[in-house]
Order: sequence, then structure tokens, then C-alpha cells
Amino acid sequence: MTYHVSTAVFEGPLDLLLQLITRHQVDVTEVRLADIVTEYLAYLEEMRRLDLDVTSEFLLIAATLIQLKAHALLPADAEVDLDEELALMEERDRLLARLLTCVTFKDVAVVIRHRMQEANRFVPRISGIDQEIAVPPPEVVIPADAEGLARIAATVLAGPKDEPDLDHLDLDLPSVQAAIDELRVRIAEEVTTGFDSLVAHCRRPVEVAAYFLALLELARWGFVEVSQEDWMGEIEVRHTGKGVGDLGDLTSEWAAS
Amino acid sequence: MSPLAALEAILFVTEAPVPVGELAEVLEVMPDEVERLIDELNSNLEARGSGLVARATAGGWRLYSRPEAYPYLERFSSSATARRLSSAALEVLAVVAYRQPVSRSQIAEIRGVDSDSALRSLLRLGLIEEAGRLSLPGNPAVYRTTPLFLEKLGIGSLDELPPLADHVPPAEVVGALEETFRPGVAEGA
Amino acid sequence: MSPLAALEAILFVTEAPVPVGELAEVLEVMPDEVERLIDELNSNLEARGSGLVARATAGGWRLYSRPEAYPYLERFSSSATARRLSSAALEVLAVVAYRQPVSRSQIAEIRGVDSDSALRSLLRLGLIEEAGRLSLPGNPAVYRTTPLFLEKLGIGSLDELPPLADHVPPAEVVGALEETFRPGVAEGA
Repeated sequence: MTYHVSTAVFEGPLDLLLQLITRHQVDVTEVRLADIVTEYLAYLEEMRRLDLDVTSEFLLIAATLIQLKAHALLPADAEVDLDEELALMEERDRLLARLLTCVTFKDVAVVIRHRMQEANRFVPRISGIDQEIAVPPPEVVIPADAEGLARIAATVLAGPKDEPDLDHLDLDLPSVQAAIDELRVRIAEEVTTGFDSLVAHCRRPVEVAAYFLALLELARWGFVEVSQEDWMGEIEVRHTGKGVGDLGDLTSEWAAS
Repeated sequence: MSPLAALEAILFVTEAPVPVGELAEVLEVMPDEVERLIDELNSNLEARGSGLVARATAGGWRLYSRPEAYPYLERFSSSATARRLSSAALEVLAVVAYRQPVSRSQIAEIRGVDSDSALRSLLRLGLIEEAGRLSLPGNPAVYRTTPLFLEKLGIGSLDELPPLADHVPPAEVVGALEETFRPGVAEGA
Repeated sequence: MSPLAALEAILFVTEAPVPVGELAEVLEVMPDEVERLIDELNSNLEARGSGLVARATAGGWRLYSRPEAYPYLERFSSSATARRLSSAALEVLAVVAYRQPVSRSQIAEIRGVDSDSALRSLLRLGLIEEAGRLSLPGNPAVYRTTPLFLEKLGIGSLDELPPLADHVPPAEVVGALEETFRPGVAEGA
């Protein structure tokens, strides 16, 4: 489920939280909780106004955030209930663990995309056996039962429109997020390269634009350094050595497009 | 990559014969040159004792397995790999099962892609069969499932196919928690 | 027809990678001989500057066009070139790949969001499949990746997936997050 609220596009509460963390990251070791909590709640409020489906997931995470923020505002010598304290710490640890798991899978998904793109350039033939085979094979295997076949039929008969997240390479506008994902892997591999070579495979100006935006985004996160001798010169791109595992690389306003 | 290698790759992946004019465009050479390349490809294939050959049919070119491979392909067709339906074939089978009798172009329209090779597989495997022809230009064939299909699926008749309505994905159920938490959220914001 | 030519014809017509054992049966030679024939086929293809190559994926062998031919194929037909998966579908695919067998709600727990449409796309593309049902209320289905997923990833088995541990955020990021979310006096409690 993809949410479009104000300027943000996000996939559920963990993704929203990760995006806010990235946005409020002063540097890699400092994130402001208060800002994040305020903004997170503002998004929820707006989602409610827009009549978007604010699922229980959003609210559970909001509850934890509110408690953490309230706790941070307590004076250091304030009396606290030990049970409540422990419960809150458990909630916090659970939320952190979920954030880290979510980030880990987002990260490895980028590598899987890259691998699939590489493998995708090896194209197999799909036309099957082209000679008339006289004797039908004795034991065909249908890898589904009646229920399975019904599910497949229901999905197929619902039509191709039922798949909003399949877009066609040649027809759709290029995705900046996809360009970010791809550049991260390529720049990490090549270390130093030029913008021209990064976009050598692009066939339309709009694709080059997507890569340019992606490059700016990567520069903003400190993943790359970009320089240019003069205004007509080649744009040089250098990998700063920040790992692909860095939190800041994972989410952006271009995500989930 | 040489134009010869590119030509071979195109004639390999294509599902339908490709006219010389189209090959010339894609390879960015003159049509005469395409004909020369096809000749060269065929002598190369011959020289390396390949099991493949480029042949002109229905106004275009395409790679085929050599006729001499027939006994091997026949044996291969009963191997575990060839007997298992691909996901494309499974989809076409599902469409034929619920929309029979249905024509090739109706299937293509439903799936949004051409389904020729999947249809061929299903016919070859005996899961579907021709059920007559439409009185339209070209007299296209329509297809239906076979008794083998019922047997493989373990049902007695088409009436026993599960109704489609049961498989529309359920609407998301939002937990009662939402109501519980909503006032808290509004206050906090 | 030579076993080499027959091997090439089989790797040409197959709709999924063929394991060496099956090739040995169809060609009526020993598995060692199959491996030798595949090597010979690949050096022949290479020597002739062919646009094709035999590759091992998902536990078997199949002919593919060479990656250098890909730009021509893109120009030639959009159906030969793959559709692009959305980021959401890719994330779900990653979760299924590393946590299989996994249910819809377990995936939702990890991603923090319902992933029904992404799951449907992946099922439809044949990259994942149902792997049984849990004995829980509602009998939820669990999912696993298919051999097609391995083939599309260009790997032989799930063991060749990139180690998940390499993708856990670095310690400084984890530290910063912990710092951020730490209740003020938690340390003292």
C-alpha cells in the first residue's frame, strides 16, 4: 500500500519513519527524536483528514513515539514507575529491531534488483518445442490445485490493470528511485566515473534527467562527491566510501514511485 | 557485438518469424546485407554441427531445432522439466478453464501479452484442445479444456471448478486498535 | 545427429533450465559426458562468435542470448525484455527469499505495511508460489521462491543469495538510532 501525503510518498509507517529519520539526520550519528515525532504525528493527522486508511500499525508506532518523547521531556530526577519504564524499553527495542530489519531488507532488495538486471540481459527462448511431438507425454504436472488455479484465474481475469506496480521499461517515465538504486551499486563498484558514462545507456533526455536527480540525491547523502572543471566540462563522480548499508542511502522522497 | 551475433540472438528469442525488413532496421544494415548475414549464420551453424537452423517461414526468419533432433526432443518432452507447466502456461490454462471456449486473441487480450507458445505447450500436453472455429475473418480456433485436465486437477466436471468470486482478495480489515488509539494520536499531534 | 547437436536442440527448446541428470537420460550418455558436451558447446559458440551461450541457473542448463545482444533485443521487441519490478515488490521478494516459507502477515510485520498487491504481482510473475498453509485460524498460506526466481537472479540455488548479514546497517547507524530512541533515564533504570 503506497501513501501519497503532501510531498511524501511512503509504504506504511516504518517506511515513513525511516524517511523522517533520514530527513532529520544532522549527521550520521545524530537524529532529533522530537522533530521526528512531531512530523510523524502531523502526517497521521493529514492522512486522517485525507480519509486515508490509518492502519493500526501507524497508531501503534505513534503510541510508542509519543511515550518516548514524553519520557525524554521528564526531568532527570522525576519519579518513574519501574514497570512502565521496562515496558517502554521493550516497546522501544521492538520498534528499533523492526526498523533495522526493514532497512536490512530494503538494502538487500537493491542488490537483488541489480542482480536481476544483470541476469535479465541473458534472454532465454520461451517458444518451447517447435516440432510436432506425436506422442503426448504421459504425466503432465500442473503446479497448482483447483483452488490455486481459481486464484490464478481471478487475478488474470481482473486484467493487467490490477498490477499498478508493474511498469514497462520502454513506456513509463523513468523512476528516480530506481536510478538511485542503480547508481549506488554502480558507483560503489566503479569508485570514480563520469556522469556521461553513467548515462551512456540512456536513450531519452528524460532518462538522463532522472539520473541527474538521482546523482544530486546521492551527493546530498554524502554517498558521492561530484565535481566539474568548468560549466561545459565532464561531471566527475567519486564514491566517498560510505557503505551501501548506510541508513541515509535507503530512503528518499523519490521512494515507492 | 557483431551484427551476425546480434542476428542470431534475435532469431533465437523471437516467438514469430521476423521479416527481413525488420531485421535490417534493428541491425541498422541494408536488407541485402541481412540476407547475406542469414546465409553466413546458416553456414556457421552447419560448420559447427549445430542442432539449430535458420529457416524462412510465413514471411520471416527464425531459428528452429533441426528435424533430426526429433527423437531427442520427443524423449525430452516426457522429462520432468518439460512436463512441468510454466507460469505463463498455467495462466493461460486458468483463462481457458474459466472462459471456454475462448480464442487465441481473446486470451491475449485478457493477459495483455501474446500467449502463443503457452497455448502450444498446453495443446501438446493434452490439457486443452480445439473446440471449433469462429465465423470471423481468418476463422480463428477456440479452445476448451480436455478430460485430462479434469483428471489432473482431480475434479469430475467443470462445474466443480471453485467459483472465482471466492478468490477476490479480501478488503483489509483494520483492527479495533485504530479506534482505541485515534484520540491519543489527535491529542499528541 | 551428434549428441552435441542434440544437446543444443534441447537447451534451445526447453522452457526452464534442464538438470544434467535429465540431459544424460535424454542423450543416453553419462552425466560426466553431459558436462563435457556443455563445455564443448560453449567453446564452439564462443569460437564462432555466436550470439548465444549455455548457462547454469536454478540447478540446470539452458541457452540464452549473450548480454551484449540485449540492446538489439530491446529495440526488436518489448516482450523479450523483462518488466521492471516496483520497489515494494522487490522488498517483498527479498523477504520471501530470506525468510521462506513466510506468510502474508509475517511479511507485513517486517515491512510495516500490507503487501497484497506486491504479493499478487510476484505470484503472477511466477517468482514466488504457495508452499502450504499454517494451522492457524484462517489457515493462512505461506510462500516460497520458485526455480524461476533463481533463474531470473542468475544463481544456481538459494545458498548463493547475498548474505543478509552484509546488509544490516553499520554499527554507527544502529548506535545513532538507539541514541535517538533511548528514553531519557532508561540507562539508570
